[in-house]
Amino acid sequence: MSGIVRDPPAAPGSRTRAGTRPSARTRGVAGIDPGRLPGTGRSLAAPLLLGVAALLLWQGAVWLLEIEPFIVPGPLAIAGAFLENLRNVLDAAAVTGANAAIGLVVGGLLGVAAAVASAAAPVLDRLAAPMVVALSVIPIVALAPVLYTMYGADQQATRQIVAGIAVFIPVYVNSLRGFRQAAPVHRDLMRSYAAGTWQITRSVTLPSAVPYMFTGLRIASSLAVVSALIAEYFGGPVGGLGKSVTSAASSSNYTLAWAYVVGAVLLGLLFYAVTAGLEKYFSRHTARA
Amino acid sequence: MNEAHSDRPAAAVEVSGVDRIFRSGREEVQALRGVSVTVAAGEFVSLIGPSGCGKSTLLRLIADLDTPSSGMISVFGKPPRQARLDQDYGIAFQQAGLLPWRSVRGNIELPLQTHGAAAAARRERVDELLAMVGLSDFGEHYPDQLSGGMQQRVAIARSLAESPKLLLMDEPFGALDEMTRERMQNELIRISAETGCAVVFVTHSIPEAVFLSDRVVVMSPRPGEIRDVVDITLGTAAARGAGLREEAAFYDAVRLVREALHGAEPAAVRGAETR
Amino acid sequence: MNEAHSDRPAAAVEVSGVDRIFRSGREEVQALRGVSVTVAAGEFVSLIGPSGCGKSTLLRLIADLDTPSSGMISVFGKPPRQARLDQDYGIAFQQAGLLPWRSVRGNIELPLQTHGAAAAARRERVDELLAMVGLSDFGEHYPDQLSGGMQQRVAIARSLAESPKLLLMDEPFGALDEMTRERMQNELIRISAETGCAVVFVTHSIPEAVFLSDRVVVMSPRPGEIRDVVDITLGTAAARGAGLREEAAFYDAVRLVREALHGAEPAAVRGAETR
Amino acid sequence: LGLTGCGGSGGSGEEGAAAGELTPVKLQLQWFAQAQFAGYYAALDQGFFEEEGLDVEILEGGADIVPQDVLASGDADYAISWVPKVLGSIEQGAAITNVAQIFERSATLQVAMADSGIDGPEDLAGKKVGSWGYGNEWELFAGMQKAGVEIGDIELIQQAFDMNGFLAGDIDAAQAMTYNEYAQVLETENPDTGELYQPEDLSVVDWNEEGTAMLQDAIWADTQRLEDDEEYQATTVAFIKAAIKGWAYAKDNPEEAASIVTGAGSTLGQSHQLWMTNETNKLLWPSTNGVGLIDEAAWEQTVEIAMGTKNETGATIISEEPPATAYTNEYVEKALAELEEEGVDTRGAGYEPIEVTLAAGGN
Amino acid sequence: MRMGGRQERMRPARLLWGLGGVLIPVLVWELYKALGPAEGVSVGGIPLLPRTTDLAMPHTWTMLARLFAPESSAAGAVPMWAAVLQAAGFTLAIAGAGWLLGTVVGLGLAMLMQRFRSANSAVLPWIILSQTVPLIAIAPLVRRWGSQLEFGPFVWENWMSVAVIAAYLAFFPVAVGALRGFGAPEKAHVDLMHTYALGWWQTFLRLRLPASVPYLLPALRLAAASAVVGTVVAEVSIGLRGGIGRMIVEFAAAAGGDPGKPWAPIFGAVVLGLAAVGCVALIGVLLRRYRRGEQAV
Ligand SMILES: Nc1ncnc2c1ncn2[C@@H]1O[C@H](COP(=O)(O)OP(=O)(O)OP(=O)(O)O)[C@@H](O)[C@H]1O
Ligand SMILES: Nc1ncnc2c1ncn2[C@@H]1O[C@H](COP(=O)(O)OP(=O)(O)OP(=O)(O)O)[C@@H](O)[C@H]1O
Ligand SMILES: Cc1ncc(C[n+]2csc(CCO)c2C)c(N)n1
Ligand SMILES: [Mg+2]
Ligand SMILES: [Mg+2]
Repeated sequence: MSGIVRDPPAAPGSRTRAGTRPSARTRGVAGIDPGRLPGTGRSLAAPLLLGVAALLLWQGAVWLLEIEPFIVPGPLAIAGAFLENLRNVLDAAAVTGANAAIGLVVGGLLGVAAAVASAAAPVLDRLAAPMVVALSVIPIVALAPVLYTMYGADQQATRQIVAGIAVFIPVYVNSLRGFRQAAPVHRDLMRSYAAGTWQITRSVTLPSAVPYMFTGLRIASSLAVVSALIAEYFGGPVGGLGKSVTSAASSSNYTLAWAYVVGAVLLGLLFYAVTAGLEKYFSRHTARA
Repeated sequence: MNEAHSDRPAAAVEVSGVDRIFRSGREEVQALRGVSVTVAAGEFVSLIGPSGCGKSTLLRLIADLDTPSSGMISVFGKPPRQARLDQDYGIAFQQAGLLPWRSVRGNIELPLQTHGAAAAARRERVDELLAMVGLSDFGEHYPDQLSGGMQQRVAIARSLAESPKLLLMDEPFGALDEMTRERMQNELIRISAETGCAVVFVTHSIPEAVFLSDRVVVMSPRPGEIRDVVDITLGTAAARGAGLREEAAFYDAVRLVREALHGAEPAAVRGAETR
Repeated sequence: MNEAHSDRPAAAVEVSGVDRIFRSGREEVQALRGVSVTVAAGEFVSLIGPSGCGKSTLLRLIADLDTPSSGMISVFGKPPRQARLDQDYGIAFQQAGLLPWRSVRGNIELPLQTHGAAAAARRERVDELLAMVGLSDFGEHYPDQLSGGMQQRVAIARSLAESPKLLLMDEPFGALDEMTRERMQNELIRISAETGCAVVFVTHSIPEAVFLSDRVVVMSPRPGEIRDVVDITLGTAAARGAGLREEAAFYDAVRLVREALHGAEPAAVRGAETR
Repeated sequence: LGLTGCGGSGGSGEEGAAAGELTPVKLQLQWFAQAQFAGYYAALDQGFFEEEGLDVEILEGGADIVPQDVLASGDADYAISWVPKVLGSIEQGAAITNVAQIFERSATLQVAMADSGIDGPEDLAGKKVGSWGYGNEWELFAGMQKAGVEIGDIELIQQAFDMNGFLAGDIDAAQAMTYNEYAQVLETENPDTGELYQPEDLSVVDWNEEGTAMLQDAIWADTQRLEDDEEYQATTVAFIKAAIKGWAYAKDNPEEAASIVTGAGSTLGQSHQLWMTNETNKLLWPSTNGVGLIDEAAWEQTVEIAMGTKNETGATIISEEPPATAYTNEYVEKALAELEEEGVDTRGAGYEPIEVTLAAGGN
Repeated sequence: MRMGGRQERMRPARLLWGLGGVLIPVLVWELYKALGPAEGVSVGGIPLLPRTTDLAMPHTWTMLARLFAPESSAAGAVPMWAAVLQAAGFTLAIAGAGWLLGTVVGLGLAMLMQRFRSANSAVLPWIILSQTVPLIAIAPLVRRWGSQLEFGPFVWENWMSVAVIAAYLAFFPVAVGALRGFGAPEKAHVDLMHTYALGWWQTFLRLRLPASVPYLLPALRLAAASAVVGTVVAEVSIGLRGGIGRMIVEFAAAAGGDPGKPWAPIFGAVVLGLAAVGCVALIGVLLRRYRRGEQAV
């Protein structure tokens, strides 16, 4: 039940017990691991081509059908607005990005800490299960208004908390899974060394869980941005991408609104890329061994 | 019990009348029944038996990774727990069980580090061990950069790190292909001779058990009992070369173990067999 | 090529001068070099060799799961692709590879179903096959309710579903423990004798290869070449009982294969071995 | 693409009322159903639209619904929106026209606690000032600018759908509509007194008094269709007529109007709804020249502020004068004339608001 | 992930634990409210713990009591809980439609990507990118585009726009999960299908689809939660009447005078999310057979 926000089952290696033959691995399975996706320039060409094609189609439609900008602006116009308002977009992105980053870090740390606690004391896990499920299904919009009241409408904190909650769930769930993932053989080994609980935690449990934590963090990364952004919708100090999008849209300046949306997309991608990179770095050995 | 043995040199392992019953929910599984066996210091003993007969369970009891339901175990005259705390044994499993985020050196170092050995001493000991398993050039590699056989050698080096007088090995070569496996067997013979430690070795393979051991303990299907103990008289470990595998004495021993293993049971398929 | 053979009974498998080179990025791996081998109808041939020597690759080429870089392969005088489309062979892998969501019956039925056999005919054939592998009572069980040996028997039944005249097996008993393994070998001997199909059998185990085969093809390390072909003269398959494993002739054959396998290569550890 | 919206399909003009063949009309509001739109709901409920030969469907708004865009893209026939918001849209290319300025006065306040020391816009400097954004902020900015307070001098806070930020002290001066948020405060218990907040507890900045009021709720129509489509022109007059009748009904029967709105699906509490009806009435009545007639001076003031007031990013609502098509009194004059003929009071000279007592929580 | 018989048997115990998990937060809430400072706890200007005023943190019994009071003072008003449940049901229905649409689209995309490797690498980054576009930017667009649609008797309704927006969030986990699941069969199984001379479609039906179930179920669960979030946001965004989203906004305004009121739709949202996830769990039970692999191997 607590696996609501879980990434599909783990990377290769954890499933098969006998799958240690090199030949069984070199061939790999068909399909991809989205976790390792927007890696480096491996196959940037194809998605870029598709993107360019889509943009051309869009721009063509805007031209040919003479669509008014207040219905759908064309990509060229959006790009123009983006460049023209670069300062404002960057300022807004900085506000939203900072909130998302703080939410990501704090929510991530708390998620890991809670997972450590739950792994150490399964009682906690069972007690937390209903809360975790509730938090994971509750729409942010439902929480944001009461959170503003609880923490103060003049604070960025509420947005950070909203982002933090969104981050907490996947990080907690994945980390907990990671802590349970520590191979029994490794636990036995440490026990045979007469190692203490802390030594076992430090040498085996934590490192085994690290890739899982980062998987959770990657899933959470764009959630953090989107959540921080939606929270702006419900209050807090003025500034930020969400407020800018709605503000521009409410005066029908959709070109500008989409310029801010582009900012949001780039910010989301940045967060995703950074966490995906971290994930890749931290699972460079574990993924294969 | 330990007192009784204190005046003569303690056996490496002494197991007497051990039962192990697993309870999970309503079910009860008797894994071991009345198992008694003694491993002398420096002796190489293999445990062989059908899958699920309790070989691993017995090994885990000796290593104090599990406790018997009844019966007594002593390791070098001490309770297993004390032996574990004193690091009297090293252990290796079927899966090499290396920590993938540590280099080869880091893995071998692990037990030393856990016990707070100084960095310099650790370094020296690891170099020694790397040389012993022929991996001096691979200290900085990571497990995923090694072949299965090399990983298993690292695991053996790790189990030897504290210079234990007892080595516990649970199918350490089970995942290797036959050629690598034979090579590893040769190495193990050499190492156990060099270090003079006693070995309790779990395996499925009759030729492997015969090639390596001074004695082969044959176990019956669950509930695991000791069905027979076959003494192997193929000469000292140091004298066993690769050529041994082609000698008639070797084949005779293999046949003896096979017969002990298959026992009274007919070789035909048991249709109702389930896990 | 097929024409050349059309007037005499086609061999089950004919491989001549086959190379297989894998390219991945800039790297090139030559898995097979100039491999030629013929398997007569009804013949039991084992492939043995060190890990990575191309045994599986060769089997996959025959099964048309892969295509040779150069050279020719024919199966019953046809190109492998045609043989595959005609369902001329059955295949079994190391992992039993049963679909966990299908019952034993469902698994065995699978090839029949995909080729549109009528339900009644399917039922009958599956009953027959279940009886053949001694699992008549287990048709409605699911794979996870079976032991490894039973699963492997289901896989064999499945590979026999279409009554192929050729069975391709890639280490089918690799994951089993020794006792179960020996039992499965006895069964396979019986089944192959009963159905009269040719078998190409990949294994790592010398005794297994010797026990089962009419001929053992020994391959060299990568790039895989055929180093030797050992004829085993232990009598017809039907005549091979469990007792055979204890006979001197058996040990002689084992030694022959071992020598062929280890060849000129020293038995010492190659320190620089990597994957 | 675009098959809807061409509303006046087979209508038989203004005379067709009796014939039963009604012209379908969609009206897009700028928020959920509430007494702010009481006149339209009353007109619907009382059959005024039907009398004019119209079959009106009222489309509620939402947080991201921009009524003028719904109108401009042809998904509605008329829309209710604030003039300054629409001026921006017009500059972005939305071809729509103000055909009736329903609200004569602005309802936007900036509310502070009486003891906060905020008595006018000049006191806002250094304070935490709330605003909803969404184009609701321009009067505030204009008032501040007029009083010499720059946006950089205040801490601008995005206000939520509630007044909690103000009540909790996070916002020193909060934006409030007389008819809604101001009442929300008065429905809340004052922790100091244990009673509901009283008007004396609050200090209110009214933009009407500060001279930076902008025109609010107006009926907007499609410019192109007004030019090309005679039927639409007739429908527009009919629509304005019925709407004004509805508002007159709300003036005379505030209780009934409030319950009509509640019946239309508003979940606001009873006393709150009545308060809103009453306050909204005050925005129309008494009317200087007849409800809906666009006052040139007020329009000019709105446009001037729209061109001269900068927001936090330094942008103004519009950069040039709106086109002449941005408003017209042609239709509302016709409507008023016809109403006069029918004896409907379109000025409400003797209008007296009622007294509404707010209950806790607006219930 | 594993749901062996062991867990099945533990149900009653799990329920008890769950109850504890509900009671403890209630206790913590009241305890903190009783002991915590009214202005909350801030460190260096950063608020760490919330305010404890009745406005910020109403008593749990205030919230509970509000649920049993009538929704409004109007004559004939239903109790709050009934109104909330009705709204939750309304939202659930739309979320269900969105979930269904998202699942179909997600599965379709995953099939496309599984079938054509080039499609895979070209499409996947865009799928990831799509989720970084804020919903609030899309909601009005969807409504506007939707309202342009009209074929014959079919008229686009606002609730359909909401469902489409929900689908926009829901399709993502399904696409990623299904893609992974379709790639999950072991090589040996794929080879086996090849030796049976089966085409892509047959292989898909007999192997990839059933093999993907263990991957698909968590994805569907996540999609259900996302669909609920999407529906609620979209309800606010385009102002659809009848659901929880609109109720949240409308009731927020009453917070000052009626502090328990805004919490009612929040509980509704939780119930709604749990119901959605529960429905997917039901699917999991129906597909039990295809989850044997989780225990076997
Ligand atoms: N923790 C446990 N709980 C319950 N049953 C257990 C546990 N550990 C082992 N068993 C059971 O005890 C029996 C002996 O297991 P054990 O692992 O010792 O066998 P083994 O001889 O090592 O088999 P293999 O050759 O397959 O490794 C088996 O039936 C096993 O299922
Ligand atoms: N698809 C592939 N791409 C690249 N290299 C491959 C591929 N398949 C096999 N190889 C390489 O070809 C060589 C032969 O592989 P193969 O699996 O046939 O060996 P094998 O004899 O079956 O080994 P094992 O006994 O371990 O199963 C190996 O070096 C392997 O790494
Ligand atoms: C996102 C958003 N938040 C708050 C309001 C509140 N508000 C400000 S003016 C106004 C007019 C109609 O009452 C209303 C409701 C809004 N409109 N949109
Ligand atoms: Mg074991
Ligand atoms: Mg192979």
